[in-house]
Amino acid sequence: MELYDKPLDVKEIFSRWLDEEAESNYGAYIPFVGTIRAEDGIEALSFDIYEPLLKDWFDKWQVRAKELGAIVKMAHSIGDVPVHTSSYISAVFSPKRRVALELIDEFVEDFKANAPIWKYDIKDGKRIYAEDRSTPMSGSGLLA
Amino acid sequence: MELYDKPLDVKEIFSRWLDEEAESNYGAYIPFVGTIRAEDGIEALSFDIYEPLLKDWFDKWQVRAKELGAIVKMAHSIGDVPVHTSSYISAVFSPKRRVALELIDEFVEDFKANAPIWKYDIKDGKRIYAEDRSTPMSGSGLLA
Amino acid sequence: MVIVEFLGPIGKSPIEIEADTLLDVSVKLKEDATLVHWLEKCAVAVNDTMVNDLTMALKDGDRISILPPVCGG
Amino acid sequence: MVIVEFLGPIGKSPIEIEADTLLDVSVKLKEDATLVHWLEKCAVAVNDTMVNDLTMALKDGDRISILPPVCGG
Repeated sequence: MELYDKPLDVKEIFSRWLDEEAESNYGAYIPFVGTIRAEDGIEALSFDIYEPLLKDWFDKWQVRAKELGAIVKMAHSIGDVPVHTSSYISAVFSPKRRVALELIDEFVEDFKANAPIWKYDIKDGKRIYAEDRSTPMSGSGLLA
Repeated sequence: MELYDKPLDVKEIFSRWLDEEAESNYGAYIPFVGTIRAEDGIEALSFDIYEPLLKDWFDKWQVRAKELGAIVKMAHSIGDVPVHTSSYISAVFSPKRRVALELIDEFVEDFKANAPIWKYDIKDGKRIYAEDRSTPMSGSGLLA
Repeated sequence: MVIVEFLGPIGKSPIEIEADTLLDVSVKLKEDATLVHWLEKCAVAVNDTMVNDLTMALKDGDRISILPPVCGG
Repeated sequence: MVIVEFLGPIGKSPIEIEADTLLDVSVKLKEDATLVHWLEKCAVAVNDTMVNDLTMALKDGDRISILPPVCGG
Protein backbone atom coordinates (compact mmCIF):
# COMPACT_ATOMS: atom_id res chain seq x y z
CA MET A 1 0.00 0.00 0.00
CA GLU A 2 1.44 3.33 -1.08
CA LEU A 3 0.23 6.80 -0.05
CA TYR A 4 1.46 9.99 -1.70
CA ASP A 5 0.87 13.64 -0.81
CA LYS A 6 0.54 14.54 -4.51
CA PRO A 7 -1.04 13.14 -7.68
CA LEU A 8 0.15 9.63 -8.55
CA ASP A 9 2.97 9.07 -11.01
CA VAL A 10 0.87 6.51 -12.86
CA LYS A 11 3.54 5.35 -15.31
CA GLU A 12 6.14 4.88 -12.60
CA ILE A 13 3.76 2.89 -10.38
CA PHE A 14 2.45 0.73 -13.23
CA SER A 15 5.99 -0.05 -14.38
CA ARG A 16 7.42 -0.69 -10.94
CA TRP A 17 4.58 -3.07 -10.02
CA LEU A 18 5.17 -4.89 -13.32
CA ASP A 19 8.87 -5.26 -12.41
CA GLU A 20 8.07 -6.33 -8.84
CA GLU A 21 6.03 -9.27 -10.16
CA ALA A 22 8.31 -10.12 -13.10
CA GLU A 23 9.23 -13.45 -11.51
CA SER A 24 5.88 -14.36 -9.98
CA ASN A 25 4.57 -16.25 -13.02
CA TYR A 26 1.27 -14.36 -13.18
CA GLY A 27 -0.85 -14.64 -16.33
CA ALA A 28 -2.98 -11.53 -15.91
CA TYR A 29 -2.14 -8.07 -14.55
CA ILE A 30 -5.10 -5.70 -14.28
CA PRO A 31 -4.55 -2.22 -12.91
CA PHE A 32 -7.42 0.18 -12.30
CA VAL A 33 -6.35 3.82 -12.70
CA GLY A 34 -8.71 6.46 -11.27
CA THR A 35 -8.31 9.94 -12.73
CA ILE A 36 -10.01 13.17 -11.66
CA ARG A 37 -12.62 14.22 -14.22
CA ALA A 38 -13.26 17.87 -15.02
CA GLU A 39 -16.92 18.30 -14.06
CA ASP A 40 -19.15 20.71 -12.14
CA GLY A 41 -16.46 23.37 -12.35
CA ILE A 42 -14.09 21.65 -9.90
CA GLU A 43 -10.39 22.49 -9.93
CA ALA A 44 -9.30 19.42 -8.02
CA LEU A 45 -10.46 16.75 -5.61
CA SER A 46 -8.90 16.47 -2.18
CA PHE A 47 -8.63 13.44 0.10
CA ASP A 48 -8.30 12.72 3.81
CA ILE A 49 -7.17 9.21 4.72
CA TYR A 50 -7.24 7.44 8.05
CA GLU A 51 -4.15 5.37 7.55
CA PRO A 52 -4.35 2.76 10.35
CA LEU A 53 -7.78 1.56 9.22
CA LEU A 54 -6.83 1.73 5.54
CA LYS A 55 -3.84 -0.48 6.25
CA ASP A 56 -6.09 -2.89 8.12
CA TRP A 57 -8.57 -2.93 5.22
CA PHE A 58 -5.76 -3.54 2.74
CA ASP A 59 -4.12 -6.27 4.86
CA LYS A 60 -7.41 -8.21 4.84
CA TRP A 61 -7.56 -7.91 1.06
CA GLN A 62 -4.01 -9.22 0.73
CA VAL A 63 -5.04 -12.30 2.71
CA ARG A 64 -8.17 -12.80 0.61
CA ALA A 65 -6.19 -12.39 -2.65
CA LYS A 66 -3.57 -14.86 -1.47
CA GLU A 67 -6.28 -17.47 -0.83
CA LEU A 68 -7.18 -17.10 -4.52
CA GLY A 69 -3.53 -17.35 -5.60
CA ALA A 70 -3.53 -13.65 -6.48
CA ILE A 71 -1.74 -10.46 -5.41
CA VAL A 72 -3.32 -7.03 -4.85
CA LYS A 73 -1.60 -3.66 -4.76
CA MET A 74 -2.85 -0.15 -4.25
CA ALA A 75 -1.71 3.46 -4.24
CA HIS A 76 -3.67 6.59 -3.28
CA SER A 77 -3.11 10.31 -2.95
CA ILE A 78 -3.64 12.41 0.17
CA GLY A 79 -4.57 16.10 -0.21
CA ASP A 80 -5.29 17.94 -3.44
CA VAL A 81 -5.29 16.18 -6.82
CA PRO A 82 -5.98 18.45 -9.85
CA VAL A 83 -8.37 17.47 -12.64
CA HIS A 84 -6.89 15.12 -15.27
CA THR A 85 -4.36 13.73 -12.82
CA SER A 86 -4.74 10.45 -10.93
CA SER A 87 -5.50 9.84 -7.26
CA TYR A 88 -5.93 6.07 -7.18
CA ILE A 89 -4.44 2.92 -8.64
CA SER A 90 -5.20 -0.58 -7.56
CA ALA A 91 -4.11 -3.75 -9.30
CA VAL A 92 -4.48 -7.51 -9.32
CA PHE A 93 -1.93 -10.07 -10.48
CA SER A 94 -3.21 -13.61 -10.92
CA PRO A 95 -2.30 -16.81 -12.73
CA LYS A 96 -5.90 -16.97 -13.97
CA ARG A 97 -7.82 -14.53 -16.14
CA ARG A 98 -11.24 -15.09 -14.50
CA VAL A 99 -9.86 -14.68 -10.98
CA ALA A 100 -8.15 -11.43 -12.01
CA LEU A 101 -11.24 -9.96 -13.70
CA GLU A 102 -13.54 -10.81 -10.79
CA LEU A 103 -11.08 -9.73 -8.12
CA ILE A 104 -10.33 -6.30 -9.58
CA ASP A 105 -14.08 -5.60 -9.68
CA GLU A 106 -14.65 -6.68 -6.06
CA PHE A 107 -11.49 -4.97 -4.85
CA VAL A 108 -12.35 -1.61 -6.45
CA GLU A 109 -16.01 -1.73 -5.33
CA ASP A 110 -15.12 -2.64 -1.76
CA PHE A 111 -12.53 0.13 -1.82
CA LYS A 112 -15.20 2.67 -2.79
CA ALA A 113 -17.55 1.41 -0.08
CA ASN A 114 -15.24 0.70 2.84
CA ALA A 115 -11.79 2.29 2.54
CA PRO A 116 -11.57 5.08 5.18
CA ILE A 117 -11.02 7.92 2.72
CA TRP A 118 -12.96 11.18 2.54
CA LYS A 119 -13.33 13.13 -0.67
CA TYR A 120 -13.75 16.89 -1.12
CA ASP A 121 -14.37 19.03 -4.19
CA ILE A 122 -12.04 21.99 -4.60
CA LYS A 123 -14.14 24.74 -6.14
CA ASP A 124 -13.29 28.44 -6.14
CA GLY A 125 -10.51 27.53 -3.73
CA LYS A 126 -12.97 26.04 -1.19
CA ARG A 127 -12.82 22.43 0.09
CA ILE A 128 -16.36 20.97 0.07
CA TYR A 129 -17.10 17.45 1.41
CA ALA A 130 -18.47 15.26 -1.42
CA GLU A 131 -21.31 14.09 0.80
CA ASP A 132 -23.70 13.11 -1.99
CA ARG A 133 -21.11 10.77 -3.51
CA SER A 134 -20.05 9.21 -0.21
CA THR A 135 -21.15 5.85 1.23
CA PRO A 136 -21.70 5.09 4.92
CA MET A 137 -19.27 2.34 5.96
CA SER A 138 -20.75 -0.97 7.06
CA GLY A 139 -21.94 -0.73 10.65
CA SER A 140 -22.86 2.94 10.35
CA GLY A 141 -25.45 4.38 12.71
CA LEU A 142 -24.24 2.40 15.75
CA LEU A 143 -24.16 5.46 18.01
CA ALA A 144 -27.35 7.11 16.65
CA MET B 1 -5.42 -1.99 -32.78
CA GLU B 2 -1.71 -2.73 -32.73
CA LEU B 3 0.03 -5.93 -33.85
CA TYR B 4 3.70 -6.65 -33.15
CA ASP B 5 5.95 -9.45 -34.40
CA LYS B 6 7.59 -9.68 -30.96
CA PRO B 7 6.61 -9.57 -27.27
CA LEU B 8 4.78 -6.40 -26.28
CA ASP B 9 6.63 -3.48 -24.74
CA VAL B 10 4.04 -3.28 -21.97
CA LYS B 11 5.33 -0.12 -20.30
CA GLU B 12 5.55 1.78 -23.56
CA ILE B 13 2.04 0.77 -24.61
CA PHE B 14 0.49 1.50 -21.20
CA SER B 15 2.15 4.92 -21.07
CA ARG B 16 1.39 5.88 -24.64
CA TRP B 17 -2.30 4.96 -24.28
CA LEU B 18 -2.39 7.04 -21.08
CA ASP B 19 -0.94 10.00 -23.00
CA GLU B 20 -3.31 9.48 -25.95
CA GLU B 21 -6.31 9.88 -23.64
CA ALA B 22 -4.82 12.63 -21.43
CA GLU B 23 -7.43 15.11 -22.71
CA SER B 24 -10.42 12.79 -22.98
CA ASN B 25 -11.70 13.39 -19.44
CA TYR B 26 -11.97 9.69 -18.56
CA GLY B 27 -12.39 8.68 -14.92
CA ALA B 28 -11.24 5.08 -15.14
CA TYR B 29 -8.49 3.42 -17.22
CA ILE B 30 -8.33 -0.36 -16.93
CA PRO B 31 -5.72 -2.24 -18.93
CA PHE B 32 -5.58 -6.03 -18.98
CA VAL B 33 -2.03 -7.34 -19.50
CA GLY B 34 -1.69 -10.99 -20.55
CA THR B 35 1.68 -12.56 -19.81
CA ILE B 36 2.95 -16.02 -20.80
CA ARG B 37 3.14 -18.28 -17.75
CA ALA B 38 5.89 -20.87 -17.36
CA GLU B 39 3.93 -24.14 -17.22
CA ASP B 40 4.00 -27.62 -18.72
CA GLY B 41 7.62 -27.08 -19.76
CA ILE B 42 6.82 -24.61 -22.51
CA GLU B 43 9.51 -22.21 -23.73
CA ALA B 44 7.12 -19.79 -25.39
CA LEU B 45 3.67 -19.45 -26.89
CA SER B 46 3.26 -18.58 -30.55
CA PHE B 47 0.34 -16.89 -32.30
CA ASP B 48 -1.17 -16.77 -35.79
CA ILE B 49 -3.57 -13.90 -36.44
CA TYR B 50 -6.01 -13.40 -39.29
CA GLU B 51 -5.77 -9.65 -39.44
CA PRO B 52 -8.79 -8.66 -41.62
CA LEU B 53 -11.26 -10.43 -39.32
CA LEU B 54 -9.49 -9.24 -36.18
CA LYS B 55 -9.79 -5.67 -37.42
CA ASP B 56 -13.48 -6.27 -38.13
CA TRP B 57 -13.98 -7.73 -34.63
CA PHE B 58 -12.18 -4.78 -33.07
CA ASP B 59 -14.07 -2.18 -35.14
CA LYS B 60 -17.36 -3.58 -33.82
CA TRP B 61 -16.05 -3.28 -30.25
CA GLN B 62 -15.05 0.32 -30.85
CA VAL B 63 -18.61 1.09 -31.90
CA ARG B 64 -20.07 -0.73 -28.91
CA ALA B 65 -17.67 1.06 -26.52
CA LYS B 66 -18.53 4.43 -28.04
CA GLU B 67 -22.24 3.79 -27.41
CA LEU B 68 -21.33 3.43 -23.73
CA GLY B 69 -19.19 6.59 -23.78
CA ALA B 70 -16.04 4.48 -23.53
CA ILE B 71 -12.92 3.79 -25.57
CA VAL B 72 -11.27 0.40 -26.14
CA LYS B 73 -7.72 -0.30 -27.27
CA MET B 74 -5.79 -3.50 -27.91
CA ALA B 75 -2.36 -4.78 -28.81
CA HIS B 76 -1.29 -8.36 -29.59
CA SER B 77 1.84 -10.22 -30.65
CA ILE B 78 2.22 -12.38 -33.75
CA GLY B 79 4.71 -15.28 -33.69
CA ASP B 80 6.75 -16.45 -30.70
CA VAL B 81 6.40 -14.87 -27.24
CA PRO B 82 8.73 -16.31 -24.54
CA VAL B 83 7.50 -17.16 -21.04
CA HIS B 84 7.29 -14.18 -18.66
CA THR B 85 6.83 -11.75 -21.52
CA SER B 86 3.48 -10.34 -22.67
CA SER B 87 1.48 -11.14 -25.80
CA TYR B 88 -1.73 -9.21 -25.16
CA ILE B 89 -2.94 -5.91 -23.76
CA SER B 90 -6.42 -4.56 -24.01
CA ALA B 91 -7.78 -1.52 -22.23
CA VAL B 92 -10.91 0.45 -21.51
CA PHE B 93 -11.16 4.17 -20.80
CA SER B 94 -14.50 5.39 -19.46
CA PRO B 95 -15.97 8.30 -17.53
CA LYS B 96 -17.68 5.77 -15.25
CA ARG B 97 -16.14 3.13 -13.01
CA ARG B 98 -18.94 0.55 -13.43
CA VAL B 99 -18.93 0.85 -17.22
CA ALA B 100 -15.16 0.38 -17.26
CA LEU B 101 -15.18 -2.67 -14.96
CA GLU B 102 -17.97 -4.40 -16.86
CA LEU B 103 -16.60 -3.53 -20.29
CA ILE B 104 -13.06 -4.80 -19.66
CA ASP B 105 -14.53 -8.14 -18.54
CA GLU B 106 -16.79 -8.48 -21.59
CA PHE B 107 -14.09 -7.24 -23.96
CA VAL B 108 -11.45 -9.69 -22.71
CA GLU B 109 -13.87 -12.64 -22.62
CA ASP B 110 -15.19 -11.96 -26.12
CA PHE B 111 -11.60 -11.60 -27.28
CA LYS B 112 -10.77 -15.06 -25.94
CA ALA B 113 -13.85 -16.57 -27.58
CA ASN B 114 -14.04 -14.77 -30.91
CA ALA B 115 -10.83 -13.00 -31.94
CA PRO B 116 -9.34 -14.91 -34.90
CA ILE B 117 -6.07 -15.82 -33.20
CA TRP B 118 -4.53 -19.28 -32.93
CA LYS B 119 -2.22 -20.26 -30.12
CA TYR B 120 0.61 -22.78 -30.12
CA ASP B 121 2.88 -24.10 -27.39
CA ILE B 122 6.58 -23.99 -28.17
CA LYS B 123 8.05 -27.06 -26.51
CA ASP B 124 11.41 -28.62 -27.34
CA GLY B 125 11.49 -26.27 -30.32
CA LYS B 126 8.21 -27.70 -31.71
CA ARG B 127 5.09 -25.60 -32.40
CA ILE B 128 2.02 -27.47 -31.08
CA TYR B 129 -1.54 -26.14 -31.57
CA ALA B 130 -3.14 -25.45 -28.15
CA GLU B 131 -6.27 -27.30 -29.19
CA ASP B 132 -7.50 -28.15 -25.69
CA ARG B 133 -7.45 -24.47 -24.68
CA SER B 134 -9.10 -23.21 -27.88
CA THR B 135 -12.75 -22.27 -28.37
CA PRO B 136 -14.78 -22.80 -31.57
CA MET B 137 -15.90 -19.39 -32.87
CA SER B 138 -19.62 -18.69 -32.92
CA GLY B 139 -21.21 -20.32 -35.97
CA SER B 140 -18.74 -23.22 -35.96
CA GLY B 141 -19.74 -26.50 -37.62
CA LEU B 142 -21.56 -24.80 -40.51
CA LEU B 143 -19.82 -26.94 -43.14
CA ALA B 144 -19.86 -30.21 -41.16
CA MET C 1 -11.61 8.52 30.36
CA VAL C 2 -11.79 7.55 26.71
CA ILE C 3 -10.81 9.68 23.71
CA VAL C 4 -13.28 10.29 20.90
CA GLU C 5 -11.89 11.50 17.57
CA PHE C 6 -13.94 12.74 14.63
CA LEU C 7 -12.51 11.87 11.25
CA GLY C 8 -12.66 13.48 7.83
CA PRO C 9 -15.28 16.16 7.23
CA ILE C 10 -16.80 16.25 10.73
CA GLY C 11 -14.25 18.91 11.58
CA LYS C 12 -14.35 18.62 15.36
CA SER C 13 -11.35 18.27 17.66
CA PRO C 14 -10.92 15.09 19.76
CA ILE C 15 -12.66 15.08 23.15
CA GLU C 16 -12.15 13.12 26.35
CA ILE C 17 -15.22 11.71 28.08
CA GLU C 18 -16.13 9.25 30.84
CA ALA C 19 -17.65 6.09 29.36
CA ASP C 20 -17.85 2.43 30.40
CA THR C 21 -19.48 1.23 27.19
CA LEU C 22 -20.15 2.50 23.67
CA LEU C 23 -23.71 3.16 24.79
CA ASP C 24 -22.33 5.75 27.22
CA VAL C 25 -20.41 7.31 24.33
CA SER C 26 -23.59 7.44 22.26
CA VAL C 27 -25.51 9.18 25.05
CA LYS C 28 -22.75 11.76 25.54
CA LEU C 29 -22.27 12.53 21.86
CA LYS C 30 -26.00 12.98 21.28
CA GLU C 31 -25.91 15.89 23.72
CA ASP C 32 -24.05 17.80 20.97
CA ALA C 33 -26.68 18.93 18.46
CA THR C 34 -24.06 19.41 15.73
CA LEU C 35 -23.16 15.70 15.95
CA VAL C 36 -26.60 14.09 15.85
CA HIS C 37 -26.97 14.10 12.05
CA TRP C 38 -23.44 12.68 11.70
CA LEU C 39 -24.01 9.80 14.12
CA GLU C 40 -26.76 8.33 11.95
CA LYS C 41 -24.37 7.73 9.10
CA CYS C 42 -21.07 7.18 10.91
CA ALA C 43 -19.33 3.90 11.58
CA VAL C 44 -17.20 3.39 14.69
CA ALA C 45 -13.76 1.96 15.43
CA VAL C 46 -12.23 1.34 18.86
CA ASN C 47 -8.43 1.40 18.88
CA ASP C 48 -8.50 1.09 15.06
CA THR C 49 -10.76 -1.96 14.98
CA MET C 50 -14.24 -1.60 13.46
CA VAL C 51 -16.95 -2.36 16.03
CA ASN C 52 -20.65 -3.22 15.88
CA ASP C 53 -21.69 -3.81 19.48
CA LEU C 54 -23.07 -0.96 21.54
CA THR C 55 -22.65 -2.89 24.81
CA MET C 56 -18.91 -3.18 24.24
CA ALA C 57 -17.00 -2.42 27.43
CA LEU C 58 -14.40 0.34 27.22
CA LYS C 59 -11.30 0.80 29.31
CA ASP C 60 -9.36 3.86 30.31
CA GLY C 61 -7.48 5.38 27.39
CA ASP C 62 -9.48 3.65 24.64
CA ARG C 63 -9.58 5.64 21.42
CA ILE C 64 -12.95 5.78 19.65
CA SER C 65 -12.99 6.92 16.01
CA ILE C 66 -16.14 8.31 14.41
CA LEU C 67 -16.04 7.53 10.68
CA PRO C 68 -18.31 9.47 8.31
CA PRO C 69 -19.37 8.22 4.82
CA VAL C 70 -16.38 7.48 2.60
CA CYS C 71 -15.51 7.98 -1.04
CA GLY C 72 -12.02 6.95 -2.04
CA GLY C 73 -10.73 6.66 -5.57
CA MET D 1 -14.36 -20.85 -59.07
CA VAL D 2 -14.10 -19.87 -55.42
CA ILE D 3 -10.99 -19.93 -53.23
CA VAL D 4 -10.99 -21.81 -49.94
CA GLU D 5 -8.28 -20.96 -47.42
CA PHE D 6 -7.51 -22.86 -44.24
CA LEU D 7 -6.40 -20.69 -41.36
CA GLY D 8 -4.18 -21.25 -38.34
CA PRO D 9 -3.33 -24.82 -37.38
CA ILE D 10 -5.15 -26.60 -40.23
CA GLY D 11 -1.94 -26.34 -42.21
CA LYS D 12 -3.37 -26.82 -45.68
CA SER D 13 -2.71 -24.60 -48.71
CA PRO D 14 -5.60 -22.71 -50.31
CA ILE D 15 -7.60 -24.57 -52.97
CA GLU D 16 -9.84 -23.47 -55.83
CA ILE D 17 -13.15 -25.27 -56.30
CA GLU D 18 -16.40 -24.93 -58.24
CA ALA D 19 -19.24 -23.98 -55.89
CA ASP D 20 -22.53 -22.08 -56.24
CA THR D 21 -23.36 -22.14 -52.53
CA LEU D 22 -21.65 -22.90 -49.23
CA LEU D 23 -23.43 -26.24 -49.30
CA ASP D 24 -21.40 -27.11 -52.41
CA VAL D 25 -18.24 -26.09 -50.51
CA SER D 26 -19.24 -28.34 -47.61
CA VAL D 27 -19.79 -31.33 -49.91
CA LYS D 28 -16.42 -30.80 -51.63
CA LEU D 29 -14.43 -30.32 -48.43
CA LYS D 30 -15.93 -33.43 -46.83
CA GLU D 31 -14.35 -35.49 -49.59
CA ASP D 32 -11.01 -34.77 -47.88
CA ALA D 33 -10.80 -37.13 -44.89
CA THR D 34 -8.16 -34.94 -43.19
CA LEU D 35 -10.65 -32.05 -43.10
CA VAL D 36 -13.74 -33.75 -41.72
CA HIS D 37 -12.78 -33.44 -38.02
CA TRP D 38 -11.86 -29.78 -38.56
CA LEU D 39 -15.16 -28.86 -40.21
CA GLU D 40 -17.16 -29.78 -37.11
CA LYS D 41 -15.45 -27.09 -35.07
CA CYS D 42 -14.63 -24.49 -37.71
CA ALA D 43 -16.44 -21.22 -38.35
CA VAL D 44 -16.63 -19.75 -41.85
CA ALA D 45 -16.10 -16.32 -43.37
CA VAL D 46 -16.79 -15.27 -46.96
CA ASN D 47 -14.68 -12.34 -48.15
CA ASP D 48 -13.80 -11.63 -44.51
CA THR D 49 -17.37 -11.53 -43.25
CA MET D 50 -18.53 -14.23 -40.83
CA VAL D 51 -21.39 -16.28 -42.29
CA ASN D 52 -24.01 -18.63 -40.88
CA ASP D 53 -26.16 -19.62 -43.85
CA LEU D 54 -25.31 -22.75 -45.81
CA THR D 55 -27.58 -21.75 -48.69
CA MET D 56 -25.60 -18.56 -49.26
CA ALA D 57 -24.93 -18.02 -52.98
CA LEU D 58 -21.30 -17.63 -54.01
CA LYS D 59 -19.89 -15.80 -56.99
CA ASP D 60 -16.75 -16.29 -59.01
CA GLY D 61 -13.64 -15.27 -57.05
CA ASP D 62 -15.24 -15.39 -53.60
CA ARG D 63 -12.78 -16.21 -50.84
CA ILE D 64 -13.95 -18.63 -48.17
CA SER D 65 -11.98 -18.79 -44.91
CA ILE D 66 -12.13 -21.85 -42.67
CA LEU D 67 -11.54 -20.73 -39.07
CA PRO D 68 -10.54 -23.31 -36.46
CA PRO D 69 -11.03 -22.85 -32.68
CA VAL D 70 -9.30 -19.74 -31.39
CA CYS D 71 -7.33 -18.79 -28.31
CA GLY D 72 -5.93 -15.29 -28.29
CA GLY D 73 -4.38 -13.56 -25.32
